[in-house]
Amino acid sequence: MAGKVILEMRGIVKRFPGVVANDHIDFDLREGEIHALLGENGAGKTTLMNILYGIHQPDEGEILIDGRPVKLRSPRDAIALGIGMVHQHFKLVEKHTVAENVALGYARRVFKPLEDVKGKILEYGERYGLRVDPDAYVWQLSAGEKQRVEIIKALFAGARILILDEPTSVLTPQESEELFHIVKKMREDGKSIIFITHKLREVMEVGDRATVLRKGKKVATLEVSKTNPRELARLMVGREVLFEIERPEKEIGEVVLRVEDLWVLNDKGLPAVRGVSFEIRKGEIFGIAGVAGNGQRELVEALTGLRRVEKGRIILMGRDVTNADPGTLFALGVSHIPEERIKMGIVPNLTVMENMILKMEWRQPFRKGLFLDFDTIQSYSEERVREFDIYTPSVRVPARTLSGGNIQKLILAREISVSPKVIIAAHPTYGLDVAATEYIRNRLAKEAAGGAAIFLISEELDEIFQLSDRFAVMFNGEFMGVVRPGELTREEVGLMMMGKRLEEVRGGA
Amino acid sequence: MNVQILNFIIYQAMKSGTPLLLATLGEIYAERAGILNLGIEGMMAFGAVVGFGVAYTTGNPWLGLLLGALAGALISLIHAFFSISLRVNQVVSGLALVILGLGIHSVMGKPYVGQKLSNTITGIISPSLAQIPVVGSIIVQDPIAFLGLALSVVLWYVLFKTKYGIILRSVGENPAAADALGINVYKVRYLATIFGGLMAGLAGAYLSIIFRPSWTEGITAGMGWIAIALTIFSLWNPIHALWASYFFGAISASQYLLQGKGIPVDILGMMPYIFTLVIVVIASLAQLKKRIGAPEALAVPYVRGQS
Amino acid sequence: MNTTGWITIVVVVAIVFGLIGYFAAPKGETKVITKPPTLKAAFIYVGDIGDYGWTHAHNVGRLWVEQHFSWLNTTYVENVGAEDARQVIENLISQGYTVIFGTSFDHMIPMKEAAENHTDIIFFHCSGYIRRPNMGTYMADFYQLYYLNGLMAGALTKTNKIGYVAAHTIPEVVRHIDAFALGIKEVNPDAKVYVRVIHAWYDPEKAQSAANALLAEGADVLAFTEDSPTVLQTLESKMKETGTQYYGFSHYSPMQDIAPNVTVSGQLVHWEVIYADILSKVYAGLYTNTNLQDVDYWGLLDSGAVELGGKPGVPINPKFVNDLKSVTVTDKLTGEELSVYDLVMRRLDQMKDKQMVFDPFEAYNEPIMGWPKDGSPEDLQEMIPVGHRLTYHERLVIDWWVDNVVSVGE
Amino acid sequence: MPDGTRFARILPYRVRLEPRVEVPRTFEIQVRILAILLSLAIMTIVFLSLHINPISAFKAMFLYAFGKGILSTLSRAMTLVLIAIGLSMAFRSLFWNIGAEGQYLVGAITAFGIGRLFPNLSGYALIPLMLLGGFAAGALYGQLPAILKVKLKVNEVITTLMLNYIAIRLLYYLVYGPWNVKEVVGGVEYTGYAVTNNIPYQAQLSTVGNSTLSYAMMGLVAVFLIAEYLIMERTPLGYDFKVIGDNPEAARYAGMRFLRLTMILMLLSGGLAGLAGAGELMANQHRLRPGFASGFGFTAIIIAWLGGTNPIGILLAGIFIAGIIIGGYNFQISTGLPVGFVGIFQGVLLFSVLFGEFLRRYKVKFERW
Repeated sequence: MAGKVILEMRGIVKRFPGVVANDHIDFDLREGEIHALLGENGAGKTTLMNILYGIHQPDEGEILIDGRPVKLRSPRDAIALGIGMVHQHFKLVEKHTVAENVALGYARRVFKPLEDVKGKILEYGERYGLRVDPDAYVWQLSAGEKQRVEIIKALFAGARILILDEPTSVLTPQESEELFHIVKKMREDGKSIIFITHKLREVMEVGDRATVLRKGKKVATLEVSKTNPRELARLMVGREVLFEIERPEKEIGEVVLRVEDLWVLNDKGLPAVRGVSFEIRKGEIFGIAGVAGNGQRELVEALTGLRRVEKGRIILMGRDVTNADPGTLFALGVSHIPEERIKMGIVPNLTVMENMILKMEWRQPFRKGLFLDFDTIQSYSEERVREFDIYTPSVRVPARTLSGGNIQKLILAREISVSPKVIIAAHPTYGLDVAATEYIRNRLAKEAAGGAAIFLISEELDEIFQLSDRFAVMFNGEFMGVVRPGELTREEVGLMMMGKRLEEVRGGA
Repeated sequence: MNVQILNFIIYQAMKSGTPLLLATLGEIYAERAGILNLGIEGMMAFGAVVGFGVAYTTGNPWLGLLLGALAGALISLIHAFFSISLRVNQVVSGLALVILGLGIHSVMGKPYVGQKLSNTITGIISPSLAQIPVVGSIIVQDPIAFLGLALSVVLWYVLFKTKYGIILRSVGENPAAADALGINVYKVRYLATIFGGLMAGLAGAYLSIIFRPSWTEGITAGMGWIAIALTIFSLWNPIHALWASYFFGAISASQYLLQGKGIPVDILGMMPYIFTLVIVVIASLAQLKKRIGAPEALAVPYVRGQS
Repeated sequence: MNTTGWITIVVVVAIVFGLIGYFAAPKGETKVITKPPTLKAAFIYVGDIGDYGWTHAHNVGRLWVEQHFSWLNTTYVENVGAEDARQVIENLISQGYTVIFGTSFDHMIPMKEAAENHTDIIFFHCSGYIRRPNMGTYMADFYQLYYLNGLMAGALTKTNKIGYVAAHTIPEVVRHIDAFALGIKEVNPDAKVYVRVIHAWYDPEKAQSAANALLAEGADVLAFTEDSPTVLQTLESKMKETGTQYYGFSHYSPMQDIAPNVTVSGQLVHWEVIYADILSKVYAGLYTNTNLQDVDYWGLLDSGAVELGGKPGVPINPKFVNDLKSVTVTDKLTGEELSVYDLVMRRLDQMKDKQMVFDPFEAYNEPIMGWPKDGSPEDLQEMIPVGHRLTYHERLVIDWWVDNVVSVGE
Repeated sequence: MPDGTRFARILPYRVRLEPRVEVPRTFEIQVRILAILLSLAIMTIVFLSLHINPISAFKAMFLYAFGKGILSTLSRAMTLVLIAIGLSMAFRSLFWNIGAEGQYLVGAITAFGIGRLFPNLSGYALIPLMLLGGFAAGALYGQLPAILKVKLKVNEVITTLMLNYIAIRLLYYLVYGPWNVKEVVGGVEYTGYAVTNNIPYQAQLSTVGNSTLSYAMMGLVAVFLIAEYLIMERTPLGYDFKVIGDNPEAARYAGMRFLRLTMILMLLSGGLAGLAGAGELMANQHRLRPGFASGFGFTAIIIAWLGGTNPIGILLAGIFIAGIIIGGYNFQISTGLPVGFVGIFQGVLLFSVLFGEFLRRYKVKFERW
């Protein structure tokens, strides 16, 4: 199956102020192969691919396509050479429709540009199951749908080399399977795919070869058929990893948070959460599994006071907190680890220590009289940094200089250190590397053991299975059922994520 | 309402509205691409003096309009370079452009003070048609007024119905998305800013060549600022700009009809601004749900790889 | 190349250009001083000298004296509002200017304060009413010209509606409008005056709107106070568009050539007459820093500081002379029948005469009726009884409208 | 992560901009000097092409403003700096307050109104009352845009701009109407003129010598510069402002009360503009007149931006801009050139300073293609 080498990257070096993101990396891609690019976050995968896509220019090294050296000065050059990329962060114009977003790059005619692309969008939708309404506004789409638009855009470009940056992180297992099918179909068409991921299972399932990066250096390139997950994990992390979460002994106590028949609208004004009821007890981790865009975000926002509750009640420790504002909820002991951690969870230009006291700036002991007490803030922050093992040169550097994992630890440190009664954690390990993921999962388990009630939303079933005491599967704004981990198989949960109710799954089984 | 009064309001709406409309259309395009150019007043003044100078020396008002517009485009290049290439604060750069443009216009205009153009541009001259209600007051307008009308339709079409429009709007909303598809964000922004300058220059030249074909300093008299307000007022839509400019012209003019009826002049003078405020508020109430607002990347310099 | 390199290059370039400039530029080009001046006078303007209105006219006057008096050296500063006038005056004094003219009403308070602080400097303020031992006042007033314009307007109007576009209704403008209205009334008692206020000394767009509004309401003759020829140009283009004959009166600067088909006459100013007089008297030692408390110029036709017409030397546009000759009226003083043209010329001569036999603000055969500025046209009162004439001070604070002024934006 | 960007492919080199991570003090100073030199170089070319001796022109522009005329410069600077302090806070919170002009005006109007209401009050009571009134009026006038922005998402640029025009018309109304001048000079009562009466004598702030530089304004500027620094850098309130400005989503997430905070912000920003209006009235002009505003609100935007968030920066920027205003007059007097040249000079100077800002923020690298 392996054809000739169509792409070669030789000795790529890319330096950013303070770091060497890519340190003499060699990479090659053959015609008609799926090449997994594996590595932890910060290993340099995205940088390498950004260089290939013309977004960054390498400081050293050369790129050869079909054996000829090329200069990729901008994505335009890359596109011209048949390279397409689906970014991890979607590059979509939110206020425009799907068709407009596609037409931006691929309309051939000046007039009636949308006519040009609509038919083909629907066609791709049919062919690959990338179903999306061409006239829908992007801001109305779920993360999953947005990714489909991105893949459609890459297909439009007629790419023969397609870079997929962490593509499965927003898909259901079934959808992921479908994507794998698409990818394999493309491979059969003779296209080459670079599949960036840190999920070993995906590498094993879809990859022909895998290149492992660690800390900006290439560790190895292997034939997937001749390796195993354990080896890949060792190469990636540099040590043996066992995804084992310590689950301390704990007692489940009284009900802390009770939600009754909750109805919440989405941005479009349509019901996104439809009559959800549940309760979480002291010490319990209650998980929500489901595909992005099925009301999880709206549910979290309602619980944290960021979105209006249309109907139903939220009761915290016996007190009705329906439609209380976020400040009040925080004061009552509700901590929130937000889904979009950089967009929402931190203030990038403020320092680490200033971020550490967000929401608490008016509280004692950080405020003395009219003024902030920076001595206390600093010592408090330094303690947190030590305790949560946050990697930062000092607490006085801007938070934006931290890596994703450290930003998440910062948020975690801030939200957990106030001894909350309830922790609302939305996708707490999304996009984090193995070490950080491990740390955060352990930490959440420990907090639950310490008596917090935890509401956990995750699209990673592994996480739900590992952490939660009970979990609900959410589809189209409703709970398909509440179960304990181990009661159902992955596939059964996957069916529920596609809209089958627990009874049907059980009945069918 | 008698015919004379109705004709007057329509006539004046177009007459006062046209320079505002031209400048607003240009600013809409610049802002749609993400460039806030507060320098309209300066660009208009420069366009006005160059336009007048050319029309005066050559005796050809059309050439004056053309070169006036080009002058606006030329001076807008400064703003483009500073805000796009040098990524400086666009508010300050725009204010500096006002100061510079007014300075140049004052120096360059010295030889023309008190001079008038021998040839100017007029509309259809037909006294009998001019008396017809409504139609009459439109028919007598000058060609540039019609150009403004046509341009707002054309620019609306280009902006919302063509590929170029999608590119322009995308660059102003999410330049990274456009860049990722191989659109040259810098080029689009340069062109949009220059187009904004071109239109402001044309608006200025219109003032000194057609609106009032003789030279006095300060001919723009604050119109550039109104154009900035109208840009927001029209929700960055060329068609809205059309009626917004005419509406502003009509309201400004109708205060003189209401004078002498016991309402203080200055309360009447506040009318155009109060109306603008009220309409913007009403529009916001209506648009709140629809997510129509300033382009997301307005006044934000684009740096590849950052966002 | 690093930034230091850049800096070096720019510094070197700057120095090189500086040196070239220093040696290449003609020496002393900016200040040609042929012989030591004995008097240094400075003019502070509120607007740009290119406004072709108020400031332009003052600058014409300044240039005239600068050219004609070899012992005089002048300078000027444009765009000085009240907020910076004090600072500018301090600066001028520090540079040795001993006579300072402030040409805007806005300069009154800063000049008064400066005059009190600098008793050795001579100040002259235009259009104000505050004087000090070292600060006199001067003004060239148009009310006679407006009266004469009014005679023509009353004769020419066909709709009996005459419009006036006013910048502000300050006493000066009220005086002018009233004189205009009195002139109209004398030849055409049925004609009414409509005043629209734009609240700007310079704003072509507003002036145009106001002018067109007056035309829409039926006016066919317009006079105005605004520092641009906009109103006349509006008339000219309206005339082309509609084929109707409109009439207008030029204001301040010669505008007849700008709008030759509608400009009947107008008001012209010659500040040089006043400036020449003041400066020669200062030079001769007649005016000192102690005797100006009562020096107040009030330039009228007899002084030569103002002139009738839309163009120097042309009191009435020849295009309209025949029209004016064809309308006959009765001279209310002599009872004789004559054409409006002759009446205008007669009144002009009477006003130019130092004896001032004729004044518009004098009630000859019947009282002058009017209504207070803050009242309504119904509140008619006798403003000037028969046999009386408004005093100079009453004119300075005039705050009522003549009865044929029927609609005023207030 | 940021990367360099090319913007011209015509040249044999490509230009790459690299953000500076840390900017040493000396470099900042160097850059500013460079900017001024650059503008001089450009103006040298302009002057030479017009056969004007550039050296004497430059002397005229700067020597007076920062030498003999320093008191004038400082006096002009105080009013501008006071406005700029408030604006810099607003800009830091991403509130584009273009309406300082209007807030300044209502401040002056209210101060005048208070003086008119209590003409016989002692200066010790009247002065603070008028200043406070000015502050309160500006603060209140800033509330409408604040509320509209938070509640209805109405763009504040348009609301503040429109409120400027409305304030100007209000001023006209008062000056020509109820507050019109009525004063007796030489036995005659003058009225109808485009001005109001003086504010009471005891409310006129005492100044340094014959200049218009008032002690009170210097004091206010000093106090508010320090206050701004303390508020923004040392209080939870300033912390909240910065969070809103840097990441509004985070502020929402943190449960900040936007309405309240934005109202407080505009209370300060508008209030300071209003205070500046009151101060200008009491220290310099003493009367209201139609042209009272004279564009200070816009000039202050430039100062607020040039000065950044650093109080010393704002002060220096204010003195610099005031210097080129005052120097501009001197330039006219000394060179006899029309005022337009001052505009050109100021425009070139501002663009040069902007260029300096660019150099301060980015390293320029040339690379062969």
